[in-house]
Amino acid sequence: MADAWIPLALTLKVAGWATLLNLIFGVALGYLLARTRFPGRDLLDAILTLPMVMPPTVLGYYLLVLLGRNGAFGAWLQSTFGINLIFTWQGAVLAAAIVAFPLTFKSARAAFEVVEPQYEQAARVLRIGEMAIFFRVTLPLAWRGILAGLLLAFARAAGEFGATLMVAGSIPGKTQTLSIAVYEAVQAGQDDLANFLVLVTSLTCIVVLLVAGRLVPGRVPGQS
Amino acid sequence: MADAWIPLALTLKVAGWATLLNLIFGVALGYLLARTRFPGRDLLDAILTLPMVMPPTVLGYYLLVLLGRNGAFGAWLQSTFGINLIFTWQGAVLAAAIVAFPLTFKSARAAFEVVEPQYEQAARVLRIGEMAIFFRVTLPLAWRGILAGLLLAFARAAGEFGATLMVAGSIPGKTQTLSIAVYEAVQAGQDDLANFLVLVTSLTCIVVLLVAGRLVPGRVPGQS
Amino acid sequence: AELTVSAAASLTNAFRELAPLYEAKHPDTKVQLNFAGSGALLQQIAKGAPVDVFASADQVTMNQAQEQGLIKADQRSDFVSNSLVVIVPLQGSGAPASIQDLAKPAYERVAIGLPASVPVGRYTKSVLEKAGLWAAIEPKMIGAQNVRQALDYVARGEVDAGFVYATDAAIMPDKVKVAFTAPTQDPILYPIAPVASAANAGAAKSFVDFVHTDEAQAVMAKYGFGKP
Amino acid sequence: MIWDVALRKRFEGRKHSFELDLRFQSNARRLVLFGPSGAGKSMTLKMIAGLETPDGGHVRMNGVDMFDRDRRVDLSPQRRGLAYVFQDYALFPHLTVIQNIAFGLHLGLLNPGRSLRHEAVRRWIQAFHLESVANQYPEQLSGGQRQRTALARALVAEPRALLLDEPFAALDRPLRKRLRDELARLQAQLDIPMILISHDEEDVAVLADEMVRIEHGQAGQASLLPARARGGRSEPEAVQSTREFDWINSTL
Amino acid sequence: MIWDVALRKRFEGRKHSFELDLRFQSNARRLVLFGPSGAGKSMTLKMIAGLETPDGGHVRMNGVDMFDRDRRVDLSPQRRGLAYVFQDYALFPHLTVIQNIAFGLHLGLLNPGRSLRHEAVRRWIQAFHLESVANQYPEQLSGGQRQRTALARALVAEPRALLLDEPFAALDRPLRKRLRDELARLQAQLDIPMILISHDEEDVAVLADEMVRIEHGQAGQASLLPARARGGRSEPEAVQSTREFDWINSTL
Ligand SMILES: Nc1ncnc2c1ncn2[C@@H]1O[C@H](COP(=O)(O)OP(=O)(O)OP(=O)(O)O)[C@@H](O)[C@H]1O
Ligand SMILES: Nc1ncnc2c1ncn2[C@@H]1O[C@H](COP(=O)(O)OP(=O)(O)OP(=O)(O)O)[C@@H](O)[C@H]1O
Ligand code: MOO
Ligand SMILES: [Mg+2]
Ligand SMILES: [Mg+2]
Repeated sequence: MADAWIPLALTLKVAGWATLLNLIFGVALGYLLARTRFPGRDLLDAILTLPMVMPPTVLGYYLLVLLGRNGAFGAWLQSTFGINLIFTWQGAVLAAAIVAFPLTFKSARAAFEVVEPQYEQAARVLRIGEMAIFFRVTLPLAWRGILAGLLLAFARAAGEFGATLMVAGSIPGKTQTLSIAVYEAVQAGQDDLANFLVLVTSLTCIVVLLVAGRLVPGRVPGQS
Repeated sequence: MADAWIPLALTLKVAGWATLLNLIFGVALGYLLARTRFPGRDLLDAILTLPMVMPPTVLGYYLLVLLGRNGAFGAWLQSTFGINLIFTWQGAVLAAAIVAFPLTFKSARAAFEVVEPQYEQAARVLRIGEMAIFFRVTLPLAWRGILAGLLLAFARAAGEFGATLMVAGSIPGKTQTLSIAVYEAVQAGQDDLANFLVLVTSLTCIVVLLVAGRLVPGRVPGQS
Repeated sequence: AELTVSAAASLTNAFRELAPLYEAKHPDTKVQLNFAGSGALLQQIAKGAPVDVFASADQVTMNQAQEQGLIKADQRSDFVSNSLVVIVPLQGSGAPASIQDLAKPAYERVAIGLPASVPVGRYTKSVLEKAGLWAAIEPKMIGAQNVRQALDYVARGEVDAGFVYATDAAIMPDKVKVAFTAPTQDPILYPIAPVASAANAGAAKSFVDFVHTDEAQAVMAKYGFGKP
Repeated sequence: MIWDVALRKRFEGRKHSFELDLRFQSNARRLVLFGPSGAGKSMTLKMIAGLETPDGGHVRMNGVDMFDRDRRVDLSPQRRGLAYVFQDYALFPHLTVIQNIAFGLHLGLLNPGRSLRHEAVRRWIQAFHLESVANQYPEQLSGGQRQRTALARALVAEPRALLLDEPFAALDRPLRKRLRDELARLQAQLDIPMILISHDEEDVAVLADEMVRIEHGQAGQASLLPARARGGRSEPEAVQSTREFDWINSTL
Repeated sequence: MIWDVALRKRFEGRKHSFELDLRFQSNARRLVLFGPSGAGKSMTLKMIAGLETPDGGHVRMNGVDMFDRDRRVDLSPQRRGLAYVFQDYALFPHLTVIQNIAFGLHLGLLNPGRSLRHEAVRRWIQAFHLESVANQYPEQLSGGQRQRTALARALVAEPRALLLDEPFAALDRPLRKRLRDELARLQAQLDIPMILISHDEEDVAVLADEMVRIEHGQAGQASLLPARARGGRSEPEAVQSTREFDWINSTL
């Protein structure tokens, strides 16, 4: 049962990278849609939410079509950089990141929308550039909502197995994450192993969620 | 291909009810955790997020263990109310609601946390009861964030198939949702049918998300 | 070198035991096992996953692979057989004596792998169709995503009967009992073949040969598989 | 005794802490809290209204216990029924001016509609010159319009007493005079006690019977102001009569 | 000409709309915008600072175009470099008093730390008596403390000009006098133009060279105030000399 360690480490690596990708793209797109108006904005929003609606296996299938050696993007990656994502942990990261993306994106957009524009104006007249305003005013004020989305994304990425299984396969030690291991244990009728792995998954995620929640200050000290 | 209609209707029914359950419980628990302090609050928060971390099939398996004819809760339901949830669309609702629950809960908590307590105080001195304050002040001010969470929950519920399939079985016309149908088509290598069903799913969800987004007023008229 | 073997989910337990045996014989080769439903495995290979050996649970999937030129057809072989059985919960009252009994009202729910995507469902459907019972049984069908889900349903007593492989029934002798074996039109034979694009063609061929050895067959037999 | 107040409360800041410990009694129907910035005036008013819980002490109004640490009495803000005008208005951002003002008149689970239904709301909107912005949201109001809306919202509910935290600060002079007179008249009509925080000597001159001086979290006893006719007095006279407050200039 | 301002802007409300259309020129280093609540004073100041975009017109300072609709000039607020004190403070809620004040001194992507590093910040904290709350967050401040922090934040960056929207409204009288004097002294030191919105006649008396009267979205030409000595004058005299503003009483 010490075997749990390797898939656990892999799961944390995959979910961590997926969350990082989410942080970058989810926050950027959430900000874009919260702060700019353009025709088709709502449509874009709905489209960016679609990965949530697809059964992960189906999503994984389309990713496979796209990223495979014979897929449009995969062929380009292969010929240009010699990179192949199928059956690699990087592929798992990509699958998990896409599945979890709407979580960060939607939370970030909602969080940015409730930031009072007046605070940004106050920074503007203090001669702070737009980029610095984003990092020093907007982002900190929206951070709580974004963090909630990121934690969900982490959890979702850690629990993902449908799309991951399709893209990365289930190779022990290489691409077999904890949730795929759980799935296989349940499938194999190994109830004890399944229960044990579920316990490991749950405890790990509880610890990660608790620690992440601690790292962030409350909205203001002195507030409950 | 007109076959898509029955699973589509079923999907909307299941996702709709699951979202409703989420609205009630997610908002209530989100409010509770945002506004009260008690030992173990953060732990409870992490535990309520766990359904997100579990592979849906595994979650479905545990639901089956709990709700089945021979399960602890299922046996009680059966003997007390004569209710059996396994292999019914109500069971599918429950599975989808649980899978999607963390989405609403987390968003609601984050949204409630950024509502200025001063607005509630202003209502209090106007002699408005706590319940009315919740519905007239707190909820409207938190609504944007909650709605973002609810839309995600709807999408997730509509796309869910691992846990749903486990709990509800895939009984055509009764519990076979669109995403199960898509899954089967993909698995069976029926690419054309799969693509068609994915299109139906996507369009439906885009329409639902767009309409829901419209129903809610922006934070204040005159704001972008 | 690494040898990646994509094997049908129902081979999980047996192949996990086989791999170390093969590695012991070929110390310079590391076997990487990749399990999923046969359909998913085929799609992965078709889209360029770096797989060396493909072991499917049914002929239909392997035929598709062969048509698409994904495997080395000349090295394809059937390496084990399985049988379709009807199982009922162990504590249940009585058991059906024949396939006709399943049409009786006593059997309200029958777990069957989804015929469109799960090989065991495909076999089940053809057996029932041949017996003229498909129309009667289909309304009672509880679809399962794979064979193990059907097994779970029966083991937990959620359904009155289910169609699974003999190898699956053997996993839970304390929860399910085999009522009878359902004779399939064609024998259930598991095919194996090296993948055409295998990076490690030599090892792929040697693994395929290995599963036919007595040593490997003994392991397979332990998990309920028969000789081809 | 209309007001019998004794309050203790400690705030722990990061490096400094603030301690409030004061008591005063007053029979004045029109009481003003007066003192330098950061002295604890707003805090005191909030504890009277039940919006902050004191660490100890009591709040009694007309002999009724609203808060008493020792007797474990702590009425909710709702049951105290004291209207409060916040220093920074606290208008509901999701409601129009009309809805904000009508807020306290609807007790159900739904907010008042956007149309003008209540006679009282109409009256206050007129009195405060808010007709032209009646359907706008707080964000679309000028500072003065916001404060007038907050004032109207507090008054429309006909509260048991009126607590006002610098209600005229953002108003221009003529409007301030007009609202002050309006308030004085209302005061006479409704016959309810009022506590007002103000830095403005003219407010004190026109609206106060007694004054409590708060400094560094402590209060002097309420001091009766020189007897005077309520209501209309000419301005220069008022300015004159507040010269007595020049003590403040020497305290800071 | 220091200020050459012409502005047009229309706001569409739900039922009513507000239209601003004014122009004024002034060579006064110390200019006050004066007028009734809701007249468009804050709006005007925001358009000068570049925080609202006018529908038409121009904003010129010392002959430099900051905005000109016809010539398609529209400098960003950053490039205008005009400090602004907001009517409702707009302090950053996630930063302490020290961090708020030091905000404009750090140009990088990170906020200033919680410790007192800058001499200028220390000076303003002392001048505004904010030592005891230097490490508190805006939510933990009294109304006056908030406004002093906002004032310090605007001043510390040594801006090209100073725009103040009712900077003293929430202050008590002695503090107001002290800050007003401080500001007048600073004004003389820094030698930068200042525009101030105020309802307070004493502000006008002490701080203004000229006054622009804004009403219903329109401005009269800047009117020179009677020549006077800058800075220290005794109070009663100041009150006296502002009697000229009694026109306001008759306009409302
Ligand atoms: N977004 C908006 N939509 C409609 N009307 C608006 C909007 N913003 C401001 N107004 C209106 O513009 C007018 C001018 O507002 P402004 O804030 O400039 O007034 P002000 O002169 O500063 O008043 P005060 O002294 O009360 O602060 C007000 O009548 C206000 O209702
Ligand atoms: N949560 C808190 N933590 C620490 N100190 C606080 C907190 N809330 C308020 N204070 C301090 O309590 C003191 C009293 O504040 P209060 O708002 O009552 O002042 P005030 O007399 O109303 O002043 P002003 O006239 O400026 O509005 C202030 O010094 C303030 O810094
Ligand atoms: O082993 Mo299978 O491919 O799930 O029938
Ligand atoms: Mg105060
Ligand atoms: Mg204004």
